Amino acid sequence: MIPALVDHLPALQVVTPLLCAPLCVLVRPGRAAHAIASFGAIASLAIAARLLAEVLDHGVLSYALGGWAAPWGIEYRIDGLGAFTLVIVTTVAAVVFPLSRASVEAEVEPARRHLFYAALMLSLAGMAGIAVTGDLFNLFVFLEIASLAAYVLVAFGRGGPAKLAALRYLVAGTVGATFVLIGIGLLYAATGSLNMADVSARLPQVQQSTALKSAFAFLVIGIAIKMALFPLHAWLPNAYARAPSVVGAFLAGSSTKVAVYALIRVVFGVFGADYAFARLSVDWVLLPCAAAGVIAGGVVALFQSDVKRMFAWSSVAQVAYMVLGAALASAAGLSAALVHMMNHALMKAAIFLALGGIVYRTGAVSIDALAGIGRRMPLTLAGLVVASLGLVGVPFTAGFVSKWTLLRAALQGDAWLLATVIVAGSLLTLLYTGRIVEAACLRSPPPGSVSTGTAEAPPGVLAALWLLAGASVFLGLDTSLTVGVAERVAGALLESAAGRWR
Amino acid sequence: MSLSGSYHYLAVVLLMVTGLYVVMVNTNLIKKVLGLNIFQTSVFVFYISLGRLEGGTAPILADELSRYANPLPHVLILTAIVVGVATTALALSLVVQIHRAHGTMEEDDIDDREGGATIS
Amino acid sequence: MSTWHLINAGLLGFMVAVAIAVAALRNLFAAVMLFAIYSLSAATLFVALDAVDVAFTEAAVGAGISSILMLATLAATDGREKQHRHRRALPLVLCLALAVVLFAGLHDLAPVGDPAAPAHVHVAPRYLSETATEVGVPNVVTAVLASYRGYDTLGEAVVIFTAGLGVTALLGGHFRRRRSGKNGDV
Amino acid sequence: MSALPAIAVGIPLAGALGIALAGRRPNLREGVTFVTGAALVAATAALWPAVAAGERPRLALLSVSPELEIAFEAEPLGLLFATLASVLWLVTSLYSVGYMRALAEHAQTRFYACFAVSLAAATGVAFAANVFTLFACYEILTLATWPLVTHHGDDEARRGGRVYALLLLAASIGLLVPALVWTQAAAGTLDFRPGGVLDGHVSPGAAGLLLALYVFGIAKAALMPLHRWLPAAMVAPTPVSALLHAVAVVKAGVFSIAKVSVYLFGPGLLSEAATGRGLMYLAALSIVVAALVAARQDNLKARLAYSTVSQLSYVTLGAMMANVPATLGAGMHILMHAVAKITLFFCAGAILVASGKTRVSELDGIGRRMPITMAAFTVASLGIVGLPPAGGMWSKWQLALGALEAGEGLLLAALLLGSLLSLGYLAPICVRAFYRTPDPASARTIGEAPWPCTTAIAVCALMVLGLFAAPDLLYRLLEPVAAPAADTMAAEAPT
Repeated sequence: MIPALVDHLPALQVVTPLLCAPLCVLVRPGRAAHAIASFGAIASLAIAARLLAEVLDHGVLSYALGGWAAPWGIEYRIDGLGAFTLVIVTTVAAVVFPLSRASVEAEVEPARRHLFYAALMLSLAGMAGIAVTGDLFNLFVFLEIASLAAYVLVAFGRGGPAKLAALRYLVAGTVGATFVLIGIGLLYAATGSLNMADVSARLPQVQQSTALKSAFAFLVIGIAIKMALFPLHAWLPNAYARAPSVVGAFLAGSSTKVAVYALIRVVFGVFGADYAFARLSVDWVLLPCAAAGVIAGGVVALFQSDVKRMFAWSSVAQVAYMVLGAALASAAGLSAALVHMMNHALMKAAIFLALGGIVYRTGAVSIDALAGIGRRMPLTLAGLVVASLGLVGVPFTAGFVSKWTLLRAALQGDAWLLATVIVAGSLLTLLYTGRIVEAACLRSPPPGSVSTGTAEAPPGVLAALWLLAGASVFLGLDTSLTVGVAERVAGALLESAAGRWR
Repeated sequence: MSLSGSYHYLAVVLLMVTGLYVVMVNTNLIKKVLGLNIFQTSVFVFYISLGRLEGGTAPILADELSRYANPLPHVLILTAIVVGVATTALALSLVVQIHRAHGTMEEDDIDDREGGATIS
Repeated sequence: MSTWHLINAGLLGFMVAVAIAVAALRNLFAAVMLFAIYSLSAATLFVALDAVDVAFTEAAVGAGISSILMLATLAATDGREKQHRHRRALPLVLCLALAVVLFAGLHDLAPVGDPAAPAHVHVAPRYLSETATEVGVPNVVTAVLASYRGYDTLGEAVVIFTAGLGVTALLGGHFRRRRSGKNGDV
Repeated sequence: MSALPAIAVGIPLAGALGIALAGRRPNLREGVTFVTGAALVAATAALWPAVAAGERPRLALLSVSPELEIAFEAEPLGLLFATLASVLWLVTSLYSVGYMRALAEHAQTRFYACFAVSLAAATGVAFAANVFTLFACYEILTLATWPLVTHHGDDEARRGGRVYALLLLAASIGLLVPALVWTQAAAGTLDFRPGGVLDGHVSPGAAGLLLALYVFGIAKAALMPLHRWLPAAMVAPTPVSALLHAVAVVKAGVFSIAKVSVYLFGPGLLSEAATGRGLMYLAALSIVVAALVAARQDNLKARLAYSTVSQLSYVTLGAMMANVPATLGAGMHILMHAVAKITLFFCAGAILVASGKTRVSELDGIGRRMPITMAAFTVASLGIVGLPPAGGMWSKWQLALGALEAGEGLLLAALLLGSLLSLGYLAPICVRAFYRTPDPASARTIGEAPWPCTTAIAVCALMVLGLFAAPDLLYRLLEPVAAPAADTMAAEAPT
């Protein structure tokens, strides 16, 4: 890369997808827009990977936008946590966008495909913005860009139900964003600054303030809505289930992860673990919510007959796992949460892609429609099974590493009950995954369907599916990229926050 | 704090709660969007209150003045207003499409029909 | 209580009354009109709080564009809200809890207008003192908007673009009767 | 040499690939199976001299994270299990060819490929150098055998497969994973080491809980009440029942328990563990109850399945008792029971192939039509009961000695009662086959099963007899495994 460009990587991370969006709209035909979106996603991944390497080598990167220094201008500030999140989001995008054209063409009408790709790019830009910014209000703005784009993407789903799901998502999301805005306002009122590092440095002077507690509550609740933390999850299942499959794959893989990032950033980065946990005992709220979410998400998923909804509910449970890890407030717990962010992103994106492939062939994803699919789409199903086994936590998949690190963290904190919950959640996952595998492999296809010969998912979708499933297996065998990085990131995050309040 | 200061914040709280209550309770989709707007506007009032400076004037520099209101909240809220209207526009187009598909804007009715559809 | 306080309290009280009326009214058309009045009072309040730019925008965008959009939507759909079987208890409890948390936080802040408030002493003074030399625009709001925090404004533009894209995707081609009005607005 | 255990695991994997590639040509495909089987036997045989000489060839393949390592190591207990599995696989392959072709089964390529993968997993369990590797291979074994259990693809197979997979996976995820995490947290390592790694790191109460997690988490050992999967798995084709549910899968279970007891807990901690006694009595109960249930089964395969549940608990019981003779007996019984039980299953399958009969009550006089098969059945029954001249006698002898040494009269009684009951449910079959008059209508058409089946049966029956002559070899091999138990006892003796 050209040296001059390297300095501007933080800005390019956001600007690249941002510029691709209007290009997608301008070029119009779906294929050209697809090419641009693919380029945007892959370029974003390259930038994110480079940023992660830079951050791990040289520490935090700061970039002053417009040349105005930190508390006065907007600062982009990338640490390990941000770069790690960026890599997660852009990886999902870079695999899903280029390879899933056939699925988009099956589910989005021709006249709107360029708009669809533009919305994907805007969503990616929004998420990238959230992960790189070091300014609270700027965080809100990018949260809204990502969210608006997500509402639009969900609305691309077929018919009235998708629109209703999008509107409910919009209402919940806007309430969440407004809560965040209130929280930011209170923080600003208490400290006079919007820059995260500056706010964080000034907080000890006002630590007794009730306004600070109130700000914390609003920020956490607002972000919890955005990440669909139980019991604020009601918008998620329908939104993911009724959106086009590609949107499900992308959002399930990225958007909740970015919200988890925001939670960790605010709780650990801005307020600091001491304030949040020792003083406010936020774990007494987060841990029960997360535990309930793990169980409730799993139980409800078990009774779904629409497989997309089943995995959307599973997302509710999996997000709860991440929060559970983070709320343990230890280095082990935090790194478990980060590891699971990465692993779940890959697995869930793979699952939704597989479902997209099945929709492409059968037009439906109810359990009944899956009957006998194992014989007709063996490779697609195998990919789905590999990813689902990861979700269960079978060894040699990334999911096992997630569960292992989470259980480790829970046991280290002597949280026996939580360890039980983690295990129970895995068992629930086993049950609903088992339903799918059994239907697909052992039940005969419904009488009316075309049952002769094999008809796999489109090659691109299949490739993307296997790329992600393969990555999840790889991350189950070599964890230096996940556990290794996550432990460093978590350590740095706790260290920087430690002692500030004394 | 004196009453003269706190009535301002009390009003903000009342507006916010009213808006949120409408969002949570009403099942008419347009009403929900209205509630969302009331809710957001209350936050705008809160921010702008932060910018107020006793004895200050609007932050437009002039030689004879020296005390100005804090311009930063104004800037933020300008952005927030635009974000709000963008959200409203999107929400309303969704409402139009929902009405087109289901023939109603009442969430209850749609849920009833959908429930019926899944059973049959 | 000075005149300023009287005007303020009056406007705020009026806004609360209007908001409750919007919540209670079942005629959606009337509710939308009242909402326009609510926005206009907010704009007036912003003038009283020395935020003229915001007031202008709120009047144009909040009271103007939003109301027009809602009226247009009403014209394309139904005008009345139906009677419902609501569950009111839980939302009420949640709202009250929220009110307590928020008021506790707000109550703890410096009074409105207090020059010693952190917001007036930390970042903002630099904008006021340096804008003239660094940016050279008399309106500090414009200077911050366009220069110090210009990046937020870019984000704002992206938000509009996103919403416009969404509206086009949803209504474009399907909504010929109203097309010009809609797309022009956003 | 140090890579040999890992290579042994890789051989059947490569074989599975070859089988999949050769799928369209049955003779080539079965040829690949035999070559792979022979190679695996050769690999395990090559390890014997070194292991007997006290070497422990070990290779760390990759490390998933600093605490999770995939490594393979050959030690006596594992070598015994690996040898057993590989030799019997070779025999089973011969049998399968006869069986599958005679019944014209569908999807034979998938069948042979999954079989090879299962063997790789079983070998992996045998050679695992730490409990994480063991667990990973154990899970793969479950997953790879699921297509075999549900091979027929009908409603019954679906139900059986559901119980099979859910029970095994749920137990391992729900109990075994927490046990592993706990072990890692307490001991700081997951490695198998002589004398155990947990001693001194956990209190007796915690050790008791942890032991219970392991014993129930390893549901493949079919300790009651987690035995339900084993009868359910009988919907599988007979070669699967024979090799997997008499050898590879269930033996992987009891072997894992033995390995965990010996190399993670160690005899010292095991005798202190709070639940140790309770688990022993549960195993004893399991021996008796399963034997009683077996006696009531008319379906031959179901009777054999419950017999397996009963016999597996002998091994669990031996491992829990943790003194020298009991440990030796547990190790030997893995081998003795496997050879005898696979013979019995082969016979059941041969009867099915030759006559279509599956019920004990239909077997009147069948011994006259299928003399080789039923003679082998009788020999193997002796092996199960533990009577000379079958090898089963030695393992039961050692287990009984172990119970005596532990001073547990009740357990000794259970061991003897279990044997008596097994005589009760196996002898009538032999009597019926040889002394009752056959149903004249069907009898004429029945002859011996195809020659590959009969040959396999004969080979196995001879092995049952041969083992009677070879206890010394096993004693010498397993002595180092039991050595820490001897040390513990020596240390306790003066006090």
